[in-house]
Amino acid sequence: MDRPRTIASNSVGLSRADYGGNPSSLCKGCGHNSIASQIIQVAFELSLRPFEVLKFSGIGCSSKSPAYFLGASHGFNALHGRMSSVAQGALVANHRLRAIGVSGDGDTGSIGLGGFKHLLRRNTRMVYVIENNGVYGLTKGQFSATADEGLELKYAGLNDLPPIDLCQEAIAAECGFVARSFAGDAKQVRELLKAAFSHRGTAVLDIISPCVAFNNQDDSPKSYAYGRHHERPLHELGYIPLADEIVIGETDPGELTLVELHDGSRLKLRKVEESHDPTDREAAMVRLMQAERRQEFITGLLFYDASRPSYAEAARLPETPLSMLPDSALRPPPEALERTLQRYR
Amino acid sequence: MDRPRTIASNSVGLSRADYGGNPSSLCKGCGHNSIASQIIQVAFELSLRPFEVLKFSGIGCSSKSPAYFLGASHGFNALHGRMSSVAQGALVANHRLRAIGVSGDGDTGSIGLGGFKHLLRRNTRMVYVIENNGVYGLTKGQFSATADEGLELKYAGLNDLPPIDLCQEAIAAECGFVARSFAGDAKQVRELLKAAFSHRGTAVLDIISPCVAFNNQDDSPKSYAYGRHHERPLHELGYIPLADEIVIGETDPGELTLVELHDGSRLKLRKVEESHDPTDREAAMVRLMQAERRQEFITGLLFYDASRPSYAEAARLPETPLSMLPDSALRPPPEALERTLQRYR
Amino acid sequence: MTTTPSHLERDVTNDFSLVVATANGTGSQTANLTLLRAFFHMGIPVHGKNIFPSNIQGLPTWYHIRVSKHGYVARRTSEVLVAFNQRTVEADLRELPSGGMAVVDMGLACSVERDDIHVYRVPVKTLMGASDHKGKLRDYLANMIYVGVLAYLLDIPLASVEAALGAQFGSKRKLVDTNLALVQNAHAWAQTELVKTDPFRVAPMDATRDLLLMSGNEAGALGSVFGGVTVAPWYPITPSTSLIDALRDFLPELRRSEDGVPTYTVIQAEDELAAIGMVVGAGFGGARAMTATSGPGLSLMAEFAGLGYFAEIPGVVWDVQRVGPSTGLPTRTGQGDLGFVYGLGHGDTKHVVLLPSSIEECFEFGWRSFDLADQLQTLVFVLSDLDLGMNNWMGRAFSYPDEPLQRGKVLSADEVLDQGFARYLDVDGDGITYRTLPGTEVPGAAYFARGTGHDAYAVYSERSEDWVENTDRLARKFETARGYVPRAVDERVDGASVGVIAFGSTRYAIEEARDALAIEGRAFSSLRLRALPCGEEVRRFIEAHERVVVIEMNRDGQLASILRAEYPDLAPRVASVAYLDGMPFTADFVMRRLEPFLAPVALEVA
Amino acid sequence: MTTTPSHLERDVTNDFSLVVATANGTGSQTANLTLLRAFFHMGIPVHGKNIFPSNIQGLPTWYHIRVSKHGYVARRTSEVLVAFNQRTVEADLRELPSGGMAVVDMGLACSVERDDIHVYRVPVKTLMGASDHKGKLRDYLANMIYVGVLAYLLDIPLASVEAALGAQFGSKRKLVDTNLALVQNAHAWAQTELVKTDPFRVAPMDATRDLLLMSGNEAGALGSVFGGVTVAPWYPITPSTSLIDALRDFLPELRRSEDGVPTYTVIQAEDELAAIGMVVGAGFGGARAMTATSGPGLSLMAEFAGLGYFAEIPGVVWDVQRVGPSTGLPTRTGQGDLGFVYGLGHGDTKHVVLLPSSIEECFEFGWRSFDLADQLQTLVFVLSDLDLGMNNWMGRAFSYPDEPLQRGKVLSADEVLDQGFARYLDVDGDGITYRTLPGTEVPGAAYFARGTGHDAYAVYSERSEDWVENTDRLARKFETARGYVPRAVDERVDGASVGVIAFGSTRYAIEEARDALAIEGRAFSSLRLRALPCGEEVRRFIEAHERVVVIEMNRDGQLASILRAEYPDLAPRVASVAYLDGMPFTADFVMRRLEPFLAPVALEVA
Ligand SMILES: Cc1ncc(C[n+]2csc(CCOP(=O)(O)OP(=O)(O)O)c2C)c(N)n1
Ligand SMILES: Cc1ncc(C[n+]2csc(CCOP(=O)(O)OP(=O)(O)O)c2C)c(N)n1
Ligand code: SF4
Ligand code: SF4
Ligand SMILES: [Mg+2]
Ligand SMILES: [Mg+2]
Repeated sequence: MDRPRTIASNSVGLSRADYGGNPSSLCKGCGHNSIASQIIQVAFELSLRPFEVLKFSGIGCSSKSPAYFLGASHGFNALHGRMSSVAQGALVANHRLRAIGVSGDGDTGSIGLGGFKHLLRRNTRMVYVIENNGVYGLTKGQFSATADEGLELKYAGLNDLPPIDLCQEAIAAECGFVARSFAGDAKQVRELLKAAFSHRGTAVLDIISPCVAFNNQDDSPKSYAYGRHHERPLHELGYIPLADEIVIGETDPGELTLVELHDGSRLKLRKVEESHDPTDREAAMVRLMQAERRQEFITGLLFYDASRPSYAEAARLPETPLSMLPDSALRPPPEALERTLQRYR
Repeated sequence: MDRPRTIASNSVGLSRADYGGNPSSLCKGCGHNSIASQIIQVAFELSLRPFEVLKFSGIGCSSKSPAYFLGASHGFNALHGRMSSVAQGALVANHRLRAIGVSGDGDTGSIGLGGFKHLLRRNTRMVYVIENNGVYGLTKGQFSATADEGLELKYAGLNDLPPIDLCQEAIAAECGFVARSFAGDAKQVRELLKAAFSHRGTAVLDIISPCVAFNNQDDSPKSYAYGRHHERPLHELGYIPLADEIVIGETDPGELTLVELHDGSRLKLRKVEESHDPTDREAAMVRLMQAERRQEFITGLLFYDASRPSYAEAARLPETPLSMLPDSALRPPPEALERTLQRYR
Repeated sequence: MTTTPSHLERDVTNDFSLVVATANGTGSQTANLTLLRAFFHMGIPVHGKNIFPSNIQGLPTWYHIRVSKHGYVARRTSEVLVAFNQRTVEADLRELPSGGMAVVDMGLACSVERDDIHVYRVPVKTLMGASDHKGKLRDYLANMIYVGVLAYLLDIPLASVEAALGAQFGSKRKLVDTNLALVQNAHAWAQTELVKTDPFRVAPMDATRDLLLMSGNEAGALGSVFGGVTVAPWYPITPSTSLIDALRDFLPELRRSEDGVPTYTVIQAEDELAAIGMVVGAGFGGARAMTATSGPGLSLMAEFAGLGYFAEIPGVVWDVQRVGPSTGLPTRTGQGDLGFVYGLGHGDTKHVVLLPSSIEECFEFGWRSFDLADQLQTLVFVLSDLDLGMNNWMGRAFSYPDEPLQRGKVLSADEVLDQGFARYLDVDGDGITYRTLPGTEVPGAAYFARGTGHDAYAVYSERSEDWVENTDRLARKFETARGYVPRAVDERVDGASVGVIAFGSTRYAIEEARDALAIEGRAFSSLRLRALPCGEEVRRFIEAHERVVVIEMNRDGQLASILRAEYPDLAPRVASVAYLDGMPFTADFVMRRLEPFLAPVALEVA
Repeated sequence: MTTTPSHLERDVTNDFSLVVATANGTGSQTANLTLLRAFFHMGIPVHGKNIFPSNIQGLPTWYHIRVSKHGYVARRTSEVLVAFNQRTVEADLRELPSGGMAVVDMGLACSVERDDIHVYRVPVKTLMGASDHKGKLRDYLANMIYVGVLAYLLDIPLASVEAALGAQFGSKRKLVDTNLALVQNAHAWAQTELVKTDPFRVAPMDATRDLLLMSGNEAGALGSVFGGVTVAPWYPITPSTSLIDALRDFLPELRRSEDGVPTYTVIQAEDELAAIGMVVGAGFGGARAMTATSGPGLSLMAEFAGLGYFAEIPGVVWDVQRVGPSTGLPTRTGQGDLGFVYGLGHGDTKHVVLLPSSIEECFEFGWRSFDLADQLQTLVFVLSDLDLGMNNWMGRAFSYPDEPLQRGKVLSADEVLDQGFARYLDVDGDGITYRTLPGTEVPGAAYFARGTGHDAYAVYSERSEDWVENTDRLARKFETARGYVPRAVDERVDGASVGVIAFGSTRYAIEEARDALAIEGRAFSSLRLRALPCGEEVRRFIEAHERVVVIEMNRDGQLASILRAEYPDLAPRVASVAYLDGMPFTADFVMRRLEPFLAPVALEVA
């Protein structure tokens, strides 16, 4: 992680360093490290208060990385494939906290697929990052469920199974914020992360994050080289915080779309080559299926829809988080017991 | 199960009764019973030899039903949500057998979702029937993951979660045979079952199968009444066995499509209202998403593509099933051991 | 078992067992509960057991009601039969003990002829013909016919039947009336048409005034509500479902803030892996979280159970046991999960397990489990069973918790500032360390929970020393737990050389057997375990007896194994009586199996 | 441990331990294996242990090589150090016992100064400067420098190094040459620049001629190949992954039909639930199926384990143990799953567990497990551990299976016609019933496998009698299993009053300790368990000793608990020595822990 040597502080008086974590034990050059450093940067830029943030992960190289950012936030490094349920539990205990989970493609797409889909159905509010490298890094390079069909790797051999596209999966599961990005595109990762923190429910970021140890050969669609040459952003993104004014730049304003996010902040989408309307669910799905068929590496905000309430909203969780309720709210008085027992006499 | 009193026998010399099973212990009128009886009829009509068929299920009312058909076939009533893996195991042991699995919407869509998706990726050859009633019948009526949003049931209360559409899930997982039907539409169920047995890989049939005990009120989209009034078949189906000649009926031939199935048999699709091309994957997905949005109950063959090899083909399983290999094929000779050990001396 | 056990020969007023045989899904449950409550209303000790199939509609089901002036509630042979199911009528009649009585639906084909029993044939169809109900409702109401006939034959006041119906339908007066009309009608018919020849009858007593009639699952749910449960993720599975159903009934009523906002959330998870995962997440997050499951779900929770133990996360898991291994008999009772749950999870995992035996304990352990989980920072398993959980039992009115909520060692923001914070540092020497909740608004309060090796500061560590220090501390904490969990109930008999150890719902059969044997001069001491790990009192009990017999409802004698491993020096005294056929023990069974261990009745005295 | 244990004082030729400290992912494994094989090639007994982190690149890793003319292979303190890791160089040097020697990369910053050890500083950078390799390859090759320097210092013939490189790279001669050139270069440099002052050296012997050098996971995989495995579904997890890797290496070579078609399939499942599910499905289907996993995966397999037991499905599960509970220490060794796996699954589930201790047994149990699974129609668990599985061990050349494949009681179509078929009927009285395979071409051969209660014909049943009959039969089958599984190895010492019971990879430390203690006159008997359930020989062994000490690598003494529960009458004699810190036992540790149990050395004789 190459931290810019800045001592500037943000609106809650913290410096970028205050969002750092333990030194990374991941491989040098691992995509996950670069994502971790964007998370640090975004938390800093958004002026998150560390104690307001919860971190989650499953098991894998990717899942180790929450130890390497936001060291002043509570976190839970759970079980392989089970980040979803642990996060849901912690976030109903305290739904007022902001949350970011980091999982891997194996963690989410293989062992954790069912849990992932059901998390999205419930729409628990959190940022769900998949550091997608097509392999199981930590167990030394086996193919994961997102590995590209026909890919041949030194250790894993030839992959003859079709990949699972986690963005398609997210859309099918009615997720309202679905984005794909590339660890090599730091700016896009940052803007998407910021927008994701503004989302009402679960925001899924499927970030291609090359594994330099096991899946970085130039012909692999999950490599840096491939990503750099083939990334095709659907639009140029700019996150505009609630307070800021919108500045329309030099380009033809007709080419600019503003997506209003749930908390009132906005995401500026500047058309790059094609027009993609991220609010059209069916179009988003078709675009992803096409990309899969044509082997295109499209990135950006694929789908956005904040109409579904979050779990906390639907369950009408109280203002005060469940974990902070006073004892008096937790235990009804003796009369209530007496009254209830009457029915059983 | 109202068995027609026929003593006719099929081309392998068996009568319909030879495909029966134990008496059903399901509720009278349960959709699952009617599907079981179509399975019996289809097995009879296709002249399957019972010992060539394997049955599977998970746990649930639906999963009990394999006991009620094909009593002369081996079967495995596995664990809740785990039909997929047990079937895959048994079918690599003997990939020459025909296989039919019966699962429920809870079994497949809740606890078994991950396994279901990964079964489809591997494309193990089998007919996968989901008896979809939107509830957990056997545990007395809780909502399953396919329960319709906004539905209110006596026991389960109000469902505020969006349903999982198992056909969309199947298409996203690259399944090559995806159909939806209705237990009340016996003929369609039969034709689809026959076509499914002709498929190369996993064939998914998501059959709406009303639970008369817990989810059959008229306003429920999974009720008989609703199905009868709202079913919207995408086409009229006719299965044509390999040997038979194709007879083009009275309707305008331009309105008829023939889908050649993997084993050479064909499925005749006669247009009903709209034109749906079941070989277009993206169109199928969009049509399903539209139906979901518009609350349409479309049935028929949604998607068909037999280009992907089955697991057995991809894994190049030998002619002789693994379970039938002679000992000599299983244990290499002493020289082979000697040779291998040399490397470790 | 077709003969009445000799030790139970007695006056048959308020002292018999009755069984109603119907088909599942026909709504006979309402009629059965009406009978049960009518007896209870009459002040007679009573208990009902539903023996039902794993099926929604059509398969045979039997409802047993024990009426006992002595207050015994264990299962025993029924002398009174209501035969309303075509599929079982012949077998049911054949099994009736000599001298018994049967109320049989006249519409059933039946070739069994016995002259040693009293048979009353009831023209259900004709009697229903009078009413104008149709279809399912008609089938359902037909069950009221046997209520009416029995009311006449057994001498149940119609006022008690009415009270019982009232208790069931609450404010729905119309339902009460509809049902009551049928009962009265049948009663009237019986009065005119039947000549009572059998000796079975009931008479009012005053033995239920301060008692409740409730199922263990309801009691457990109610206890959880008073324990402050806020998060309840679950996945349906018999026989634990009704615990969550009860929770969902109680919570809206008892646990809303003044402005009507719920102070809880119940989540139907997609499976048990997710249910326990949410419990662990919520426990980490500071909520009081619980789930309920049964064997298959418990198996699926193994990995998370290990995480809960190791990362030290509070949470409560009810395992309402049914018969295993595997899917087994989902609607039959057993105690087969004890050995498995005690060490659930790979590696050296160990859990605190509570063992309720009554609705009072279901209620008490319902709330106390949360306190224990918070105090010990670990998962607490509550092991109930189908018999206790799903059937209706009498119990004393529950005592309101006698101490405030125990939240354990949670540091506030100020305390973190004052004292500093090391998540896994054993400051107090009891193995229990301090924790902070997410959201604690001071720097230094955060930590990273994990299932991997860590040091006292929750930082990842592969050092052997850190591992040993941490797991030794966990072992120390488990020793601390021995002093926290409910003590075993020690009922010594002076001079008894034999002690019986048991837990859970078998207590009723054992107590009944104990009384009977004591009369015969073959008394034994008994110890009812209420939790694992066991406290010192268990060792002392074993030490005080030459022979200790562990009775349990499983095949392999799981508690016996645990005790032998725990007290190797005393293991030779520990004998095992273990049996599992899915049915609750009878006193008779217990007596037969204990006899070989007890001194013969001292004949030389006679 | 910074001093050489006294009992091991000796001539240091061919009798020392060396440790290579590097960073993970730098490719030092090749250099380490080259050293290991070079010693082996010289005919010197040797063993290598890799102590590595749960990380792919960068964290410290240590490779220990024990060189022992006596053939001891247990872990012990290393006197010879190769310090090539900046992060650990100072600690490594500090821990070196007095008199030890160290080869240190001169490029590392290091402030430790000790005059009681022999230090050789090597200019790795300069020596590599001569070569024209770049980047990662360069780092990787730099490890050959210490091979060359050690070759000189310890007196390893370069021919042996060359042979070792040849064994590693096989036909890739170019790689051998590249590496060898660097070794020779470093050797030449050392010869000119270093003055040997330390006493450590090796000299050719003839003690490895008939031996193999292989890891337990490779041996297990090879055994499975000869056991006829046809279906291998798995999910990656350390330390079991390399077993499947080896399987995937061996199978294509050894198990193709004449026309090149594979007679097997290896499936990477989506998780462990699916992996074991496929094993169960394939076992039902008649294939020989296996999977391999470790603790967390084992936990996830609990529900299917119960199904396998109850539906009586053959299959093999390797659990290569690492340190738990929970994710624990994924790259450290332990024996913490024994108690859990023995009863894996809710209800009264019981499993056959094989306990290999050597590569010979990994191979043998590799094939035999399939025979046992088929004969007993049940899942068979093989419990290995990281130390045994992932490290290279010496062993005698494996014996070809001494009996043909045992397929157990499978009825052919003709037999079904002749004899009829009832899936769960105990025809032979041994609890083992007959089965048929799907595809058997006769009516009457089919049955419906299930995890629910059933009668002898596999038909669903909720009858108590059927349940008891079936589960009693399963218990009987488990008794039959006692006679089928590998016997414990009983090594009695005449007159010894103490017996030690152990299993698995701890045997090497125990054997070494036994020899040392025997010399001191404190002999003990030992029993090495090779399977559960135990046979009668275990009872006899315990009976024959006043005190029995169960030594195992876990915290809670799991085997001790099992034996106490199994033999309550003997339980008071069973003491437990249990310890788990992730590192394999040393002989020294074993001696210290056994001492209190052994008679003091008879001083009066002196
Ligand atoms: C239940 C369980 N099974 C298997 C493992 C072993 N395991 C650890 S990480 C991992 C895969 C991680 O892959 P991914 O999520 O893609 O993360 P990456 O390392 O590639 O970032 C596996 C299989 C485990 N820890 N737990
Ligand atoms: C691991 C596990 N969890 C829960 C159950 C309880 N259970 C049995 S069937 C069932 C739901 C069945 O629903 P579905 O698959 O939709 O089948 P249906 O009864 O509706 O046909 C559940 C939750 C179980 N048997 N095993
Ligand atoms: S192995 Fe791959 S995923 Fe893991 S840290 Fe290294 S580069 Fe990253
Ligand atoms: S409960 Fe529902 S799903 Fe089950 S048998 Fe009855 S109608 Fe069918
Ligand atoms: Mg990955
Ligand atoms: Mg259903």
